[in-house]
Amino acid sequence: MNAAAIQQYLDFAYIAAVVLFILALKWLSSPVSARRGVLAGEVAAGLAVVATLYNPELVAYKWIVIALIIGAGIGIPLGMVKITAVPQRTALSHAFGALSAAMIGIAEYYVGLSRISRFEMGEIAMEVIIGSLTFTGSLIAAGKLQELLPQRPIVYKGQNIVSLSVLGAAVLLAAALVIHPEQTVLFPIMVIVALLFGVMLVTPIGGADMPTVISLLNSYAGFSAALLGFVLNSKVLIVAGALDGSSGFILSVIMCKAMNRSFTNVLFGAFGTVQVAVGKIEARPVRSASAEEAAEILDAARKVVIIPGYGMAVAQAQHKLRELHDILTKRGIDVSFAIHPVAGRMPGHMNVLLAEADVPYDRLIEMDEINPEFPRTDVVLVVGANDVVNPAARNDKNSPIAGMPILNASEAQTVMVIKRSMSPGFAGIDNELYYLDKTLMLFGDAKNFVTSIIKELNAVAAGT
Amino acid sequence: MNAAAIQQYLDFAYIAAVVLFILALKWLSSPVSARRGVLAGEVAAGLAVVATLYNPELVAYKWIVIALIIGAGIGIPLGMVKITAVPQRTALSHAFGALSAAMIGIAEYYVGLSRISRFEMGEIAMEVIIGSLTFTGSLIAAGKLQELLPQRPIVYKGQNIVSLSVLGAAVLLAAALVIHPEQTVLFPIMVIVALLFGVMLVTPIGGADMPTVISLLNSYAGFSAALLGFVLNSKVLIVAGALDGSSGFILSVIMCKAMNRSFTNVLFGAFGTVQVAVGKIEARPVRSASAEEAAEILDAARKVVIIPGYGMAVAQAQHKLRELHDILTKRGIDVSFAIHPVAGRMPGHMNVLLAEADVPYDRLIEMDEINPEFPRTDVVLVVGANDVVNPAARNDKNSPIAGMPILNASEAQTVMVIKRSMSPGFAGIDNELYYLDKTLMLFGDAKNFVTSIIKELNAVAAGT
Amino acid sequence: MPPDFISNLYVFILAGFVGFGLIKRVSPLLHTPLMSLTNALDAIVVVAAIIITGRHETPLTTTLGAIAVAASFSNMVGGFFITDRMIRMFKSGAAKKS
Amino acid sequence: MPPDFISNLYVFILAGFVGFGLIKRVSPLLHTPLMSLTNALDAIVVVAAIIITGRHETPLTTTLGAIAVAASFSNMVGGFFITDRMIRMFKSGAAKKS
Ligand SMILES: NC(=O)c1ccc[n+]([C@@H]2O[C@H](COP(=O)([O-])OP(=O)(O)OC[C@H]3O[C@@H](n4cnc5c(N)ncnc54)[C@H](OP(=O)(O)O)[C@@H]3O)[C@@H](O)[C@H]2O)c1
Ligand SMILES: NC(=O)c1ccc[n+]([C@@H]2O[C@H](COP(=O)([O-])OP(=O)(O)OC[C@H]3O[C@@H](n4cnc5c(N)ncnc54)[C@H](OP(=O)(O)O)[C@@H]3O)[C@@H](O)[C@H]2O)c1
Repeated sequence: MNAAAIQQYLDFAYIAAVVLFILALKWLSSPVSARRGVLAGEVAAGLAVVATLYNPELVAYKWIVIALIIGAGIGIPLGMVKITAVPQRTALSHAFGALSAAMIGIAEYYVGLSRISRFEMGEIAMEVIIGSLTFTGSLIAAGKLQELLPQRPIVYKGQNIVSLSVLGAAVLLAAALVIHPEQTVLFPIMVIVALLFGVMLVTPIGGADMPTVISLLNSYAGFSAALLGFVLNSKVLIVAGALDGSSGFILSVIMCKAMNRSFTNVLFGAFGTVQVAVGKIEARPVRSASAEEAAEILDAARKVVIIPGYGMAVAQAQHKLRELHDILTKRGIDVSFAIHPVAGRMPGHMNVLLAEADVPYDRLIEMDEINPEFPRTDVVLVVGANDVVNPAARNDKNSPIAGMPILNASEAQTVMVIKRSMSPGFAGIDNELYYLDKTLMLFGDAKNFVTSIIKELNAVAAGT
Repeated sequence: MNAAAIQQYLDFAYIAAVVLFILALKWLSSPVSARRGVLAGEVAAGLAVVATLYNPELVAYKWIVIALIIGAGIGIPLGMVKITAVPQRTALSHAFGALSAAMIGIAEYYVGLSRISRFEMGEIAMEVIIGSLTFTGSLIAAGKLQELLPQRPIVYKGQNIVSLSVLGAAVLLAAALVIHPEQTVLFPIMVIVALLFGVMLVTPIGGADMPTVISLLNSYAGFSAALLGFVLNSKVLIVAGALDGSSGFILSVIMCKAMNRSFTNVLFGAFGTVQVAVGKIEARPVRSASAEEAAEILDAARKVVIIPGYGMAVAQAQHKLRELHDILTKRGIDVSFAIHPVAGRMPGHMNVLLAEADVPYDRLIEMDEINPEFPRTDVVLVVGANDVVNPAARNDKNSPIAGMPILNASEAQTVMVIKRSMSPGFAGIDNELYYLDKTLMLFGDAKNFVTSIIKELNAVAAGT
Repeated sequence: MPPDFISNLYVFILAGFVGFGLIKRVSPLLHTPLMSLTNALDAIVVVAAIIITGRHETPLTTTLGAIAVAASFSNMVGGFFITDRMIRMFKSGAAKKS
Repeated sequence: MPPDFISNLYVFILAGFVGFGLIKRVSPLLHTPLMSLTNALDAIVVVAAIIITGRHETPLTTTLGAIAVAASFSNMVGGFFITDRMIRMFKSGAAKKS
């Protein structure tokens, strides 16, 4: 078979892969078909990789095979991390993706040096800059999430100006290269400056803001792959990159909306935002209760809504909550979970954790669907959630979270809140909900407290 | 400016047009943004046409200008037809679109004759065949709908075999041309055979089945434009054709589902289907009522649902129905219209007619939404609808419409049906609904009868 | 296979997915205007017809091209016209009152 | 402008529309798996990395290519693996009982 004929087969294999990619995303839209979606993606990726190995341009396979083995060796353990480590794994994989895209762009520069046009030089420079900054930025993000690096925002005076100058330098170097592509000495400098900018971009951001940053880096990683597709004239890369890029972009937008930040604020400003200083919270009286009282109240209810938040993830309380759900359900009580779109620290965070604990997904109700139910709810049990139930978002126009859509927990008959102290959540502000007459504070670690409630409930059952 | 530079501008203009096309369809999804969608489409089309006039390949403008003027001269009156003539206008425009695609394909054959490859010949032949048969097929459809041609299916023995042979001949001629593109004599023969096939395809089909056929021809017209895009290597044609083609395709599928015909039945079999012979309908007693009685019943109701059907379109009763809606609404009665997806003879037929009569679109309720409301409805007023309320679809497994989703009119307290006689509707079968105890038949032309009801209602008002 | 066939195929497939995704979401309320709008969009073949006509290569191709220009331009003009007319008829209850 | 730039731009724009259309409709339930799946799909850059590595033009490009192969292949393997693991955790109440 001649090279042209093989190329045709390869082209069709890539087209099939593209179709399967699209179907994969389509099927991911619902949990019923999601596994089929993953399968379609796997088939597509396998097809594309195997087809590529037949590419007649390949002359030596040794390094390919070695690299594939190393890649599998890194990838498999990264696929087996605990579900709680998913955020940092995601950040790390963006780093790898961007690294790969940057390396290929760099190689393409040196390969094509003699015949590179200005336009192509521009594409390569853009691609390599985005890839490089996404690489280091994602590494920093992963480090913060894994708590290898300090979570708190690291800031100094004039930071924004310094960072922007560094970005400006990278762009100027790129421009110089477009005019003189043969100035090879500029290229590695540009790469280093871009890598540096990635570090400076993410370092000032607090650990809690990482999810927004991760989604944006996701979108950058995707778009750099698409740009690489332009450089290499590979349509399969363009499509995969565009899909990945738009996915990251949409997730960022969804998070912004659910946090009531403006879109431009995230694209241009979010990086600069420094955690709002925690305002002094005056000590006001709250009603607190014991696990025994909480168990009695739950036992007497007909309709219970559990609102999980970041604290559930910290305490790893999801398994105990599922137990609680099962016990109450068995007693004929209607129990559901209310999921706020940005509860936790990652889009979909609560859903995966609760699914991991075997809570059926039809008990996980989205905000818009559950909000009308609260007036008919006897007991709301807030487990380590704070901002997502803060009525200040509705009532206080000056609050930092004003306008953020929230779960209307305060409309229920009784509200019980499990948290360790009166300290605030991510947004750093006080929560009026805790001071309502209908609210009972259940102070303690989420997992321990839920365990105690379960014990009391079982005791009640044994008693009767 | 040199030709290459101009070509770049043209390319960008076409890309902009493609983006606007997509936005046009996106905005058409809801009545609120639909006008913006039309505007986007207009800008896109204008941009593409004006850009094309700058194409450096053009050497003579005279015929272009003359043809554009003629086109506008035909198009403007065709844009001003009455809303009731929309089905035949649509069929006619498919004919024009297909004609245009076929003409261009034919011209391309003669222009490229000396350097045509087999692959390209195959593309051209396919394109010209589809374009030609769509042209004549759509003309026949338009003629039937405009009642210039007999509406009834024209059939003879062995028809399917003859038709398929004609199609086979066209395909064989195409194959011969692919092998010997220089055999120019075969080309016009192929075109004529394809034109003939279009006629044979649509002639056997009854007028009432035309909407399904129109949607399919819509999809053919779109795909032939996309094929033309492959021939001419024009991506803007490919995109527009693919959008149009998938639109026609989806509308056919929606109609099939709503008529409970299988998809393959439409793609391959629908053309052969002959109207089911009207079974002998035994005369059974029904309760009928006068306009006065109907007015009294409506006046006493709290919730009224009007179900319009093909008969409303025939009688042009939509304006009177809007009047009835207004009068009843003013008396505090809750009035809505239940729209079955295939009520009438065209997808969306009832909606345009009622919108034309100024009924606010939020009173037009889709089948799935209104069906749960019927048990709470006091009076259902069926106006010239028949199959779409026939309970046989649910109860009688042997009925030709078995399994077709219907509006559950029979669940209401009282059912009133305006039609001229006991004769059946499109499917040619009897309707159990008419014989129920709760049903009152209001015999007469829809428009006249509604007018009488309105008169009586006003009399009642004047009387009190 | 012509050199651009593969890239055209990508465009066709992707445009098909876009079309399916969008049109499935068009409200049934607007199915009639949808038909006339896609028709008007499809009339973009007029650009190909203009080029054939204006290249003026043989009397035959110019004639075929001119017919194609007239046919598709009539679709474009008429299609947008009637779509706009129909769309303007759709008013919500709120809009009607104000 | 490279000859294929325009057709690549078409592909990019259309794929972007497809992506937006599809991802907007992914249930929020599955936003975490969505991230890891798109990540795995994006790892398709491995095909470009394989070609760079296998062309074996200079030691530098082979090294860069091999790093890229390892990095993106680890994403591909790990991404599909963890997505599948997460997806399998989602069970409906009905499925759980049976
Ligand atoms: N999901 C995302 O994608 C995303 C991305 C970026 C930002 N965010 C932001 O994150 C916040 C999420 O809201 P949220 O309500 O889930 O969380 P939150 O507002 O951060 O509150 C979490 C609460 O959990 C409590 N907690 C911590 N550890 C606990 C433990 N071991 N046991 C019991 N309670 C514990 C804390 O109170 P104590 O210290 O008193 O225990 C804290 O008040 C929002 O402001 C959102 O905008 C989310
Ligand atoms: N919408 C589409 O896209 C489409 C496409 C293809 C096929 N179809 C088919 O068309 C049918 C549509 O159902 P449908 O219920 O709307 O209509 P239908 O079943 O055809 O019934 C129409 C009824 O209207 C009555 N009628 C006719 N002229 C009238 C007048 N001037 N005044 C009062 N009544 C009049 C007729 O009875 P009298 O003669 O006794 O008056 C007839 O029973 C379905 O079977 C559907 O599958 C629809």
